[in-house]
Amino acid sequence: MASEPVEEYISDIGPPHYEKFLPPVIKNNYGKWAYHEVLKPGVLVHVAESGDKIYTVRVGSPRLLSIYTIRELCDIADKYCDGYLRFTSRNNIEFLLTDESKIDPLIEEVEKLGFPVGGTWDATKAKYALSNIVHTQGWIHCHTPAIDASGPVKALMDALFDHFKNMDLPGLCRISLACCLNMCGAVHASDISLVGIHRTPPMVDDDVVRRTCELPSTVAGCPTGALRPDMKNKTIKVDKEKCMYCGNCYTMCPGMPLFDPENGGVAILAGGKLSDARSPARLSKVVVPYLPNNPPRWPEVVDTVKAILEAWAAEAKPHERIAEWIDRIGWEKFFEKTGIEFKVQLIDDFRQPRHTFRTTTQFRW
Amino acid sequence: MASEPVEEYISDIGPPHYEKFLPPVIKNNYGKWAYHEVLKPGVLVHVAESGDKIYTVRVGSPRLLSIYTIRELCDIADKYCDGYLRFTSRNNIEFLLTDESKIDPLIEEVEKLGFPVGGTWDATKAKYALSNIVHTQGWIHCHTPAIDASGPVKALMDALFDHFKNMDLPGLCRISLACCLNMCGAVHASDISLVGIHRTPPMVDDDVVRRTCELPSTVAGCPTGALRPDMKNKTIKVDKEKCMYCGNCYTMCPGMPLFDPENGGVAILAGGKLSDARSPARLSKVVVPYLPNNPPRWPEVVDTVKAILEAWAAEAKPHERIAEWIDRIGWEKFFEKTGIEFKVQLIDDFRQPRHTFRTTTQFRW
Amino acid sequence: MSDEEFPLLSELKKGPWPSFVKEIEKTAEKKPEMKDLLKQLERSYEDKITYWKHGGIVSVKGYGGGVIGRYSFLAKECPGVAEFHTMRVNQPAGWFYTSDALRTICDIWEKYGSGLTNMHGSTGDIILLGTTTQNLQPCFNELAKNGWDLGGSGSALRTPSACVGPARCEFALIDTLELCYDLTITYQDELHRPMWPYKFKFKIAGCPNDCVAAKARSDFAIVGTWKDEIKINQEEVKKYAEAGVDIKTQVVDNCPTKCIEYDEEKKELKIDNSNCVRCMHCINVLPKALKPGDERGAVILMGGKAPILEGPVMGWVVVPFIKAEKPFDEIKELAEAVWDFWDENGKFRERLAELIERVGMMRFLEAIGVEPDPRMIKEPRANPFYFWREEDLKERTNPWEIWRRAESE
Amino acid sequence: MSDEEFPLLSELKKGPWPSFVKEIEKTAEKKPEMKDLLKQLERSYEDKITYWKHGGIVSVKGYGGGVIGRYSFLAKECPGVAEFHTMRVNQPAGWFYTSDALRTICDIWEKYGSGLTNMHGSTGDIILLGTTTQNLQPCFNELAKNGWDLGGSGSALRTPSACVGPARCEFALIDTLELCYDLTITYQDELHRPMWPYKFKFKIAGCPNDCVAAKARSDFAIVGTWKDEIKINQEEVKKYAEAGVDIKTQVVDNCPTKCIEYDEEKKELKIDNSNCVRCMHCINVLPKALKPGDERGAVILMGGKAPILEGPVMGWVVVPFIKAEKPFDEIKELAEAVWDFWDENGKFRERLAELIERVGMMRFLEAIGVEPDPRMIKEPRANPFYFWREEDLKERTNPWEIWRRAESE
Repeated sequence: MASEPVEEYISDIGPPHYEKFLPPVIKNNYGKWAYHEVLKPGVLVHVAESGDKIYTVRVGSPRLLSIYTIRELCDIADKYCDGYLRFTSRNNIEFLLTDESKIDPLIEEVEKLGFPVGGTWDATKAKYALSNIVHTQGWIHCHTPAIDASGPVKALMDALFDHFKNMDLPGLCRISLACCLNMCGAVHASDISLVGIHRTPPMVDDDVVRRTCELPSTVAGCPTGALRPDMKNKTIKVDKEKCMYCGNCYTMCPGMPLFDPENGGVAILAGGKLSDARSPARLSKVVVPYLPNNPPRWPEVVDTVKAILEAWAAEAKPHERIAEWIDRIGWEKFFEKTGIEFKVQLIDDFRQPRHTFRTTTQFRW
Repeated sequence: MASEPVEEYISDIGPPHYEKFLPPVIKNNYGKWAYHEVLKPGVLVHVAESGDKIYTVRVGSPRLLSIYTIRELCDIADKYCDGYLRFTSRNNIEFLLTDESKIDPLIEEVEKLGFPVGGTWDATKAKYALSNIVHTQGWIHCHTPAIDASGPVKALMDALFDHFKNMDLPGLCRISLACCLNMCGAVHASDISLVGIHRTPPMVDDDVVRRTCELPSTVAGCPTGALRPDMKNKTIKVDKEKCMYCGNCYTMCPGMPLFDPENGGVAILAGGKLSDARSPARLSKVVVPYLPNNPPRWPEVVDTVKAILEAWAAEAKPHERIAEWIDRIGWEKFFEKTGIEFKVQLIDDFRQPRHTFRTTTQFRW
Repeated sequence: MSDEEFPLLSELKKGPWPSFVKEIEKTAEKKPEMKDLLKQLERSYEDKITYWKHGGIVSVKGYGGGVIGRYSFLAKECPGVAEFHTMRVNQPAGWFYTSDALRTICDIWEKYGSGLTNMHGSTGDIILLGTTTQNLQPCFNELAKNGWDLGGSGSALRTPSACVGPARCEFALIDTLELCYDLTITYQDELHRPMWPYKFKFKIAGCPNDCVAAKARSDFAIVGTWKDEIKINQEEVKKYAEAGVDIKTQVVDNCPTKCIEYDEEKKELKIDNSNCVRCMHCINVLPKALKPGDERGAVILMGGKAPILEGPVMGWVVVPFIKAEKPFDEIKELAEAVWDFWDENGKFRERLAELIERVGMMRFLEAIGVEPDPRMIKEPRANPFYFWREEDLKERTNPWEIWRRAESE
Repeated sequence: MSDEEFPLLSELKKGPWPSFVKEIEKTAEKKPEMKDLLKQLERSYEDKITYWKHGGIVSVKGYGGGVIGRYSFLAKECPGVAEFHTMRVNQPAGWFYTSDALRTICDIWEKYGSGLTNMHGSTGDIILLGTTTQNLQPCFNELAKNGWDLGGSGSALRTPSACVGPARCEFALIDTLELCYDLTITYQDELHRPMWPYKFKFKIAGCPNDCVAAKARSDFAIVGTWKDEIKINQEEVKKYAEAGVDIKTQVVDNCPTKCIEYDEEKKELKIDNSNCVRCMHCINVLPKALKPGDERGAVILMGGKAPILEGPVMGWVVVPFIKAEKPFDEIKELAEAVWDFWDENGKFRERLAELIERVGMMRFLEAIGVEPDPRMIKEPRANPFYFWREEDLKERTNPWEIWRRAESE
């Protein structure tokens, strides 16, 4: 299509076919991989039925990349990988090699660039590194964030850096961050999730509402029925008692932001998982209802995540993820061992929350 | 109080103090029992720290008892038990003896009366008898029943009689019946529950509604919003699409019965338990949405309960109740092994049913 | 009674289980009007519908409940059951009787009623099944004279009931019978005079085995438990092992938290009590060898109920541990705090569980003065949709002011 | 850029993890207007609030999405980011690239945009972060000329994404990349022209390990699975054992259904496949020894979504097994049936899960032509509150007629 005359408007061509970007060893062994092994932290080898091998060097990234850095990464790919590289679902960069002897020089060069190698796990040996934190835009580009995204992630990965580099964890641990409840990318099924939350109702600007909002759909969009149309003044009234600050109204109507710098902050969730390995996939649960939004390095958030992660890492059995550790020790011991205070907000009161209530005398002291 | 002059109106005296009815051996060892053993089906011995013993002979009953039968039972209690007897929470009769030699003559006499001895279990040996079925009033005395109560229970206990007499089951099995969703006594956490259900919306008699019903509270009482007040005609309109036949409206308003002899029937629930032993207590789940109301002996109901019970009894591990058996084999195998067809009605659609939906690729073929 | 007359019912005289039809026949032999009950019941069996009318308020002096009015649609054909009211007589805690006591009740019911009973009703009462409006008051008077009173019905406290407890069970961790009696006596007014949005049930189980189904069928379930360590008698463990009990399979493998270890050689058990959830299984299987600890009390689970209206509920742990010793003040204060909240906030025909769900557990706990505890929940919420109070917050900043200042710079 | 100028952001240049602040600085070195991004961001760090305005519709010719309009409240102070729109560029399936392809994108973005990207956005797209309204169309044109197109945004199909799949994973049970590509190409119109009540996401995972988080974040998750027996290579089992893998502890004890047995002596595994739930754990740990069976396909889980509006949802199994082979007709027919139903019944801003809960799974399954299956549920309902259709029933009898006939007899 690129050969068509410029005058013709090109659209709906879709993405390039992935095959164009596959290294020859992958094309030759597509769907015929026999097994893989972890050679060292950050380095995998996949072996095909044919005996062919492909090596992968996994590299952490801040996701926010300048084209200048991308070009530097491309240079490395050219030098060691015949130009082949990929990205993972958790924003890691993966260099794909066929020549084992090039692995160490590649690592040296990529680390010189400031990018760490790691994030892998060896299920056979039950040694797991922390993977990268997936996250949203935050103050860089979003109009609804309760907190920043890249900043807390940077602070966290600095604090947890060794766990990315070394496979020193008992099981997989996925950390994710969303800067508001819209959760672009959905972080609600992670071992540890950080979510930006508001804590005060929308601040209605009648004039902006009049100019920019569709009243009936905004009112109908409130999950707790906290909004009433004020037809006379063509605006919206908020019943503050019913508002739980989800921010759906602001997404629909620019006239009612919930931002409140001193009251917005971070909720911590834990115990989600997506893999069905061993125990079924499940949603994360709120374990800390609120921590302050404290730039530039969010120390309360970092400390809390570390407390959870280190308590789990110290006690979990091989392969056991945070969810499974909690299954084994019970939620009451989770709070005891992490030192997190159990707050009343953690008890569900949305819709019909009865399935989250304990209906047995089985619990620990 | 019985000595007060007749003229004085006696009220609010409450029940007699239980102590008046305790055998001396119980008074002497109250709260000081050391252990118990099952001597044979239907016969227990409790041994106190003092070494004192009390023997119990457990006897099945239809719950509906004439005073003439009660007097006959009293005669037996007088003859063998110094007049002491009690009833259990599952409507069994228990004769309380201190003289072991009187057990067999007592059993002979009570069985001659037509009452079976059994219903016990020996946890140490993992041998369990079926206990009595608890149930409601049905056509004998109730104004809202979808089905009879005593009739299906009689038919079932006839069919399951040997399991009451012999401790031949792998674990406890509690069967309960409620003749409508009001569930006097609550049968919703039993290993097997039978519940009378309606399947057609209320039949409004405008005249009766006008004479006997409070419109706003009746309308407000509908959980699915299927009722609208017809203020002009002072009656109630039913949106048949929204009605799921719970019968709450009829309980509140005599003008709108749901009875429909050919469409009412029995729902079968399974997998509930109340004891926290091993696995936590839980509610029963609907496994058959409807069986016909088929007097006098409800063969479809009897066959289905037997199919569940016998499939479980054949396969369960020692102590494993139906709920725990299902935990182990999975619901998909429950339906396979019992031969029960999985119907769409079993999938929850009331309120926010998401916690009943499977959110994992973990299942069996 | 000939079987030809009642062909359907006579089918239920067959079979080994005792027949309720024979019981009705027994009353009909002495009380000819009871043949009309058989007649009406046979008709229900034919037509597959109840012939009892909805409602009909009857009562005894000063009471708002305890009697269930019942009238027949078949008054003409079956005049003997045209009026057929039920009296609920408050059973003694634990359903213990002497034959004398039972005979007294039988005699009264022979005089004033149908001679038919339920031993017992679903809630626990002695059910005297079927009498006339005229006979209600004299029957009540004579019951009262002999020391018996009515139980609850309607939107009132329902008759509390309890398992056999310390009277004849080594597992009982609280005095279920005394607590049941005490609550019943203390709350006679709440029992007899409906004053709430809907019914309210207490059930008392001596241990987590819950033989009285407290968790599922009471708004306020009191279940015995303990906090300290299980007591092990290793001699008795050995004896069980020697008697052939497969302790590994029967006990260890069934422990829900795998907190029991068994040394096959020494024939000794070891329990990690910090991980024990007090499920009772090991104690049930080895009653001579294992005993609950000494720090005993109760778990309070609230909200248990049947499906009407918002679906069935298994009671929710609201107080993980409470003292349960005479005079049971802690439990009574808690129950009264719950009633206060229900009184103020409950809607007509709304059970406690439904109220709690409607207003939120947070508000409920605050109102009854209970601190949040992870033992209350199966798991924390998955949604971050919760409320804050003014006092949790700093002063509100207006984003418009921030932005407008920035725009005008 | 001096650290004194941006004292808060400069704190995030410290520490071992690569710094996003340095990446912005890198762009600012070449593109002076990007200093305004640092300025605005520093201001957000000071004031703890976003300075991006709500909304602002921008687009390219013929498209309803793919571009996110963004305007700054600090247009005066930071004119370089007064307009700072995002372009979502549809990534290649599996995020495979050549350096040439990436350089092409970098060159275009250097010319028309800020030089800043996300590799990748939350949904999977290449995010080109920050350009002006004026540059949108030329940038799009040049991307298109080079074979790149935009992804989805708004109430449209969002850009499908997939795990690495058969390209480099021995666990892949379906061709995730081809399926992802095929769906994306087939549904270009749905991707580019918003037409639904709200967004709709496909995610494709090759196996139950779900490295692409399909279950939680897609309305229509396609997850590879198999139906027949796990293939065991006993020689490789022995080798693992000899290499020191503790197969009993690592594998057998972690099996969720305890369907694996290990013979320590023979060093052999035995699997009761009828009780296997295909969780992948044993295969993950012993990839050389264990392989999934050959009867392969996909589980379709529907409704996965974030908390807004009715709480978070983990996708629900709607089709326990479906063929997933080219041309993927079964999957497309199912998706189209879902869209038809959603089109007709969905409310504004109602995700699929919320629609299904509102109308009931029964009606949804009927509409999309899927038979009920116990694999769809964790457990059956506890409430007996379900609907019947006319065709399930016999003719309605009127109870009033029965009673009135009886009364008048």
